[in-house]
Amino acid sequence: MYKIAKENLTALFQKIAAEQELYLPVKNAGQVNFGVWTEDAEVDLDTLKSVKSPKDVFFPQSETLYTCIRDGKKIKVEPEALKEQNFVVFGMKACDVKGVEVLDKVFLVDPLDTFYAARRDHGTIVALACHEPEETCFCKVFGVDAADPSSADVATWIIDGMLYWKPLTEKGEALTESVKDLFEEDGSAEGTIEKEQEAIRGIVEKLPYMHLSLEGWNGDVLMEKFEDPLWEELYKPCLACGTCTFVCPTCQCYDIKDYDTGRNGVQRYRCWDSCMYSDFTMMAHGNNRKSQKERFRQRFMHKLVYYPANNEGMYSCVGCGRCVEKCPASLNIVKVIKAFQKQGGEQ
Amino acid sequence: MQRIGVFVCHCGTNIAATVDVKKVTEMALHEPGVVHAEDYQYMCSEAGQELIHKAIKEKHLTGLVVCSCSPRMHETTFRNAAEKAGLNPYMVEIANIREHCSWIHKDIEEATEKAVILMRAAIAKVNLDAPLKPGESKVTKRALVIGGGIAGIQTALDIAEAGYPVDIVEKTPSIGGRMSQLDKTFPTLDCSSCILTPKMGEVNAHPNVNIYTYSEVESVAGFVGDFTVEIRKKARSVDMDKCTGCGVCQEKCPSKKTPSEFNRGLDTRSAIYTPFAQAVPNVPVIDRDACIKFKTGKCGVCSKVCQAGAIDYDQVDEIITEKYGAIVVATGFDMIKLDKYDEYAYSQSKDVITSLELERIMNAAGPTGGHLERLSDGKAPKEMVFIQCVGSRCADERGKSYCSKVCCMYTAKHAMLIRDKYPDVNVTVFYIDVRTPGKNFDEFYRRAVEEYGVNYIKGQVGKVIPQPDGKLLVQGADLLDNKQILKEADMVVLAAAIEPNPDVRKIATMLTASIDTNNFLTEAHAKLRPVESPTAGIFLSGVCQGPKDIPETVSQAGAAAVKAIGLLAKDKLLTNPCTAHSDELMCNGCSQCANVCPYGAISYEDKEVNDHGVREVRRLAVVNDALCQGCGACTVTCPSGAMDLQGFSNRQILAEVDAICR
Amino acid sequence: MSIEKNEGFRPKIVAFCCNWCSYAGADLAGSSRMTYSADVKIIRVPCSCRVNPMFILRAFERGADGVIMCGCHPGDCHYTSGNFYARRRMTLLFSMLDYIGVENGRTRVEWVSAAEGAKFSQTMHEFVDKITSLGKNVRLEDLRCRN
Amino acid sequence: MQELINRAKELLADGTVARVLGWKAGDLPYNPEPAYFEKEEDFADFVYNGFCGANLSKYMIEASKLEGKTLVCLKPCDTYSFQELMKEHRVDRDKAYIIGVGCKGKLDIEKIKAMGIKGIQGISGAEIEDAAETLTIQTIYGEKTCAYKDAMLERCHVCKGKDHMVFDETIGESKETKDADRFEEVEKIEAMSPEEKFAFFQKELSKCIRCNACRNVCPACSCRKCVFDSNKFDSAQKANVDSFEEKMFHIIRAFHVAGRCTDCGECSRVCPQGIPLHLFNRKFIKDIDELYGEYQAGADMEPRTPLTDYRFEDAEPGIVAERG
Repeated sequence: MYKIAKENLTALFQKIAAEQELYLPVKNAGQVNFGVWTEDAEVDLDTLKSVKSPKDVFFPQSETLYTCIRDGKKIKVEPEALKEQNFVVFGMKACDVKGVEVLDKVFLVDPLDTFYAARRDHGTIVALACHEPEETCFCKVFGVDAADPSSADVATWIIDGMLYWKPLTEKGEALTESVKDLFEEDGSAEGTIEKEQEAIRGIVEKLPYMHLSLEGWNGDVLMEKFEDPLWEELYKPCLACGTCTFVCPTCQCYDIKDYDTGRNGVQRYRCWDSCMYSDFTMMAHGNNRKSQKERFRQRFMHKLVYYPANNEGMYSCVGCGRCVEKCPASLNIVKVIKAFQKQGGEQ
Repeated sequence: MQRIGVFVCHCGTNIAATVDVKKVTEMALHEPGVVHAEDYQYMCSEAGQELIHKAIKEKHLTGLVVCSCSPRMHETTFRNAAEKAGLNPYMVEIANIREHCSWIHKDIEEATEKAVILMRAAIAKVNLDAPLKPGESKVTKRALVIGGGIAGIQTALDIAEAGYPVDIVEKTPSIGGRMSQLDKTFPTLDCSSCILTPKMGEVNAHPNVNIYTYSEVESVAGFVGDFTVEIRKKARSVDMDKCTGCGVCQEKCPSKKTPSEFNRGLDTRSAIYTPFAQAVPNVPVIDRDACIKFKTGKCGVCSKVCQAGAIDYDQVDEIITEKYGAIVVATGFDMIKLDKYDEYAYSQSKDVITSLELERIMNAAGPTGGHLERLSDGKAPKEMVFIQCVGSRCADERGKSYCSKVCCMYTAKHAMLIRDKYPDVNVTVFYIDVRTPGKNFDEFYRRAVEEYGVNYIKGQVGKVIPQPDGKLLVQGADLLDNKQILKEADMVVLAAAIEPNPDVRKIATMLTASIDTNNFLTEAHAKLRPVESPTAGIFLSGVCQGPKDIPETVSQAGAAAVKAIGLLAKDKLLTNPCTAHSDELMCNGCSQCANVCPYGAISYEDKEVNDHGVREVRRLAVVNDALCQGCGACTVTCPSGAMDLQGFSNRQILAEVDAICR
Repeated sequence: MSIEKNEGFRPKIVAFCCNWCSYAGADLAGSSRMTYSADVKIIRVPCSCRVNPMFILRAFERGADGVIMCGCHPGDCHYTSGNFYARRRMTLLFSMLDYIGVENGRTRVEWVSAAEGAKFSQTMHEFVDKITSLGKNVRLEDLRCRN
Repeated sequence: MQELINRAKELLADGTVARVLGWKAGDLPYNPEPAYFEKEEDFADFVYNGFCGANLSKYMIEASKLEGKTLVCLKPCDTYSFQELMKEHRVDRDKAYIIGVGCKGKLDIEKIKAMGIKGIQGISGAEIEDAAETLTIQTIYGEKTCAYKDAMLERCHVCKGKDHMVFDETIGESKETKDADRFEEVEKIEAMSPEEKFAFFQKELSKCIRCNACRNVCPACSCRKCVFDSNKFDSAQKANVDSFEEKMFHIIRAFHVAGRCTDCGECSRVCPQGIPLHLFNRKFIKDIDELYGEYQAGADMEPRTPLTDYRFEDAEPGIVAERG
């Protein structure tokens, strides 16, 4: 176990960034999002949640797939190069790391998404435990331990002005090796961390959403949930914006579009899509989800029913609570789960 | 994907001398959709059009780009050529590589590069062109002539003679216009009213002509073939049907202090008046601003003396609504105001007059009974000075930049008439140039100089100074002798510039006819369509289009009539298919487009739509194709982009932008 | 504002001209052989009120360095009122562009009648000079369109 | 609030209205959601407090299509939006029973959180009845307080006034909250150099994730199909690929609502990235006021808005360069 004083983190970032790209929470115009580290970036490790999840480090909001260049009657197709350089994401929370696992099950199965796979291969995740979880968090419901981001490459904790650093994988070890001379070893660190973890878990117990029950969502409930009249009520305040999907660490839908550059020809790119949008899955004949109710239902059915049905019961929600914070109409997955629960209770 | 043919015109050397037409043709083949490209000497020629025909047939073209002169010149030519070969005429776009390229650039490489870009933009546009079909609209077989001067009278008579009903709207109480104020006419010196009065009688009596005097156009709606016009018949206070025109009322009217408009304010008239003896209709009007009855409620003399009982103090303005197929503007002119020309002492001395005032003085029915005399003291003048170009050909903003065209000739006329009638009067004319282009015009002028001894001095007058003894000191320059001239005169006559009545601006706005900075109505083409306004169905007659003398006015009046007759003779008109249309699925029914439509072409209806499977009744904008003129104001107001303009669609203009910025 | 510093820079300029006045004014400039820079490319629109702010932004997106719109003089619109609407729209759009930090010389509106060939040519001269002095438009360009 | 509930129940019971559009308490102290109430028992969850910032007027577009009248609770500023929507025929006045509800300024949870207050369990002082000056916030990390004023939405500091523009009846008192100049921020930007302006907006707009929350919440953006969702202009959507696109989107969006935007401030309230979007709209409002005369969208039913109107003597576009 290693540790480094918080005030020396800049040196650590410098050292990492000297070798590879470093993404971490950066405050820009008042908001914290993951961004590339630069000397003048305002790193913010105190804000619990970045506005957007860090999923775009692996699955960018938009990326070019290939470019078609026209020359007279000939058309040349130039595929976009895959990510070849290593990079580090620092400061991901346990829920966000779990979010990447959710994405993996979509993009790393056959057919393999080569763009995503290349980024995953080259990225090292350094996760940071949540010092002060908040009322919008419900990660525990989905089996995430805010105190122990154990599925990252490196797990870290900030305790009393010290960052504790624990490599967990080969990638993590390699990264540690390259910056080791900035660290001090701490034999008693395990104890310190355990105490911190206990404190975090204590807070988690007190949070209002952490005891949300998922009962009734597992098993063969597809048709029952799909046809439930409750959706008719739930969707009504929904404005059909894409905020929930765009801040979500697990939403993985994308659209593929063409951009006519006028000179080069056409760039084909993909960008995040949102099931809340009226033209989501729009086809030539029209749309099979005609109303906002159907689109709204799609999002939650996907997260709580379809995805788990295809992935050994793993939900496509990690309880980060971003949708809870950001929905303009104060709708969110918690309200949906609770509404069904309440209804179940009454029946 | 279209199959586009590109044709590059050399226009002799007009284009080919600065644009490498071969290169442009070759570059065309690199563009998407282009399957054929060729260049030719004169695309607009019979042979050029034959090339288009052949290519359309052989290459099965679906669109054409002609790189040539301005579309304002030959777009119609090429559209017609395309149509003859079976292609929709709206699948043709013009790249203007002459006016916008070869004529303004000197460097061949630069001009060629630009021509290629302009061609690309046109190709991009054709790629998104859709075949358009003009709609049809009806023609109301009735014409309106605005203005009852000689231009309006002639136009009305010609249209009426062709068998179509015509209405004349005249602002003043009588038709006749400026010509009725003239004494003699050049170059024949026949009496103006002798030739005008019969015309006035003729038009008044014509069964197809209906005259609204003392009336103004209130509003104009509609479009070519189907105008709806509101005419305000101002309250005349005299019943037109009852009045016998005996004139007793005018004699007895106690209010006689109003300056006479007809005599240019040189004398006065009564409150109830006909402007002049030969007025048509010979029915007086009561000038309510001058009438004692209207001002104080007491009087009523005219009513008492009228045997016919025609006086009606309670008459009110009447609005008549009438439909017309064609409108002819014949609003004429007036002299400019001379308040900015203090140096000529016009406002200081009664003996400095304008030429139109001189016309009235020379006229037997004028304020002096036709005697040439000084208005200040009634003495006969011995020395007369005429100053030309007062406010015409003027470099500063006090006057007009243009030549008023009639002044040189009428001054020669005045000089000649004076010398003829009063041989003891010396006449001096200060001029910049003497302009006499016209049949027998120069001969006329030379007679003034050679036979009548009129003293012409090339030079301008700097100042006219009234002297204590009542004479006028004229300071001028003789440019030929290069000397200053000081001349004492008894009368000075100013050839003031003529200008369209400023009110014509209001009429032009109602008609949506364009107007230039001098308030002359713009013709559709300066050379080829001089009597038509760019606004369809509006024709121009007389000085409202530009300065003219009487024969020119009459011939233009006839030409305008012929154009109007040509329109009225049609049973149906094809409407411009480049109109706005609204995409039902995107329309919000918010009414913003209707707010900006100048033609009231947009209305709303509740309609059931099927929006990708969602069926609902929605409030939707509907464009009336016959009313829409295709300006596009609605398209930009529409936030959703539901409203688009055919022939100039959003995507087409964007494609042009893209092609240019490529 | 020296023009020398941008020597060799050839700006891309899009001119939207109304069919009735300015396009005809440009034709007159042409038939009167009044030269102006070949950097100006004209797009014909039926009326200045047809010009959507999106067109102007699109031109900048595609790398135009200046956009000028010409229409009939106020009061002379072929369609009576089109240029009045255009005037308000463009005033607000230009003000917004200025507000977000786009140099305000990059956009211009000029009223040019069919009779003002000389004014058209003069206006284009001035505008090209202005844009040349401002140099390349980098603030509104979509980088994907660059190469 | 009780008066409001009682009246709503009454109108529902006597059949005047078929449903009530108001706010339902959330599961956190600060997240009430817009909701319909159709039955007496639904009102257990009805709430109207300082966190009911959402402008319900836009929901009336859909509600106008429903059978019967909808009772809608509108704050003073919301009524401007409603009237503007009426003007544009997007809502049906006859389908609405408007209760103008009082307003003492609405709260912005983001502002409270920005003070470092987290783990919120309860908030007192936000109820509409007590005119509390201070909010008391219970958190798992202890009790915190903050001034009500400091937690207010930006828009409430520049409030247009507490008069309802359109209503059937009003319930509840209001309290004046205006304590700042509406155009102060705009003026500050106007005074910047072009470089500073560009940097400012570049920084703010670079956060935009094109979630369309600003657009979809906006009562003026009521298009059935947004131009950015259609292929009419080939305008890309869904994601900002290049920094140009976010500028294009926000400029055009502001332009489309210019002269129609009532400055309700919903765009800034809902932006997940805290972009001060009202600065775009307010710039247009300021320009319109200065150039074409003071104008408040939604204050009347005059069909012509500043951009669908003109005067002969309007300023020329060159004025932008002249005033520097």
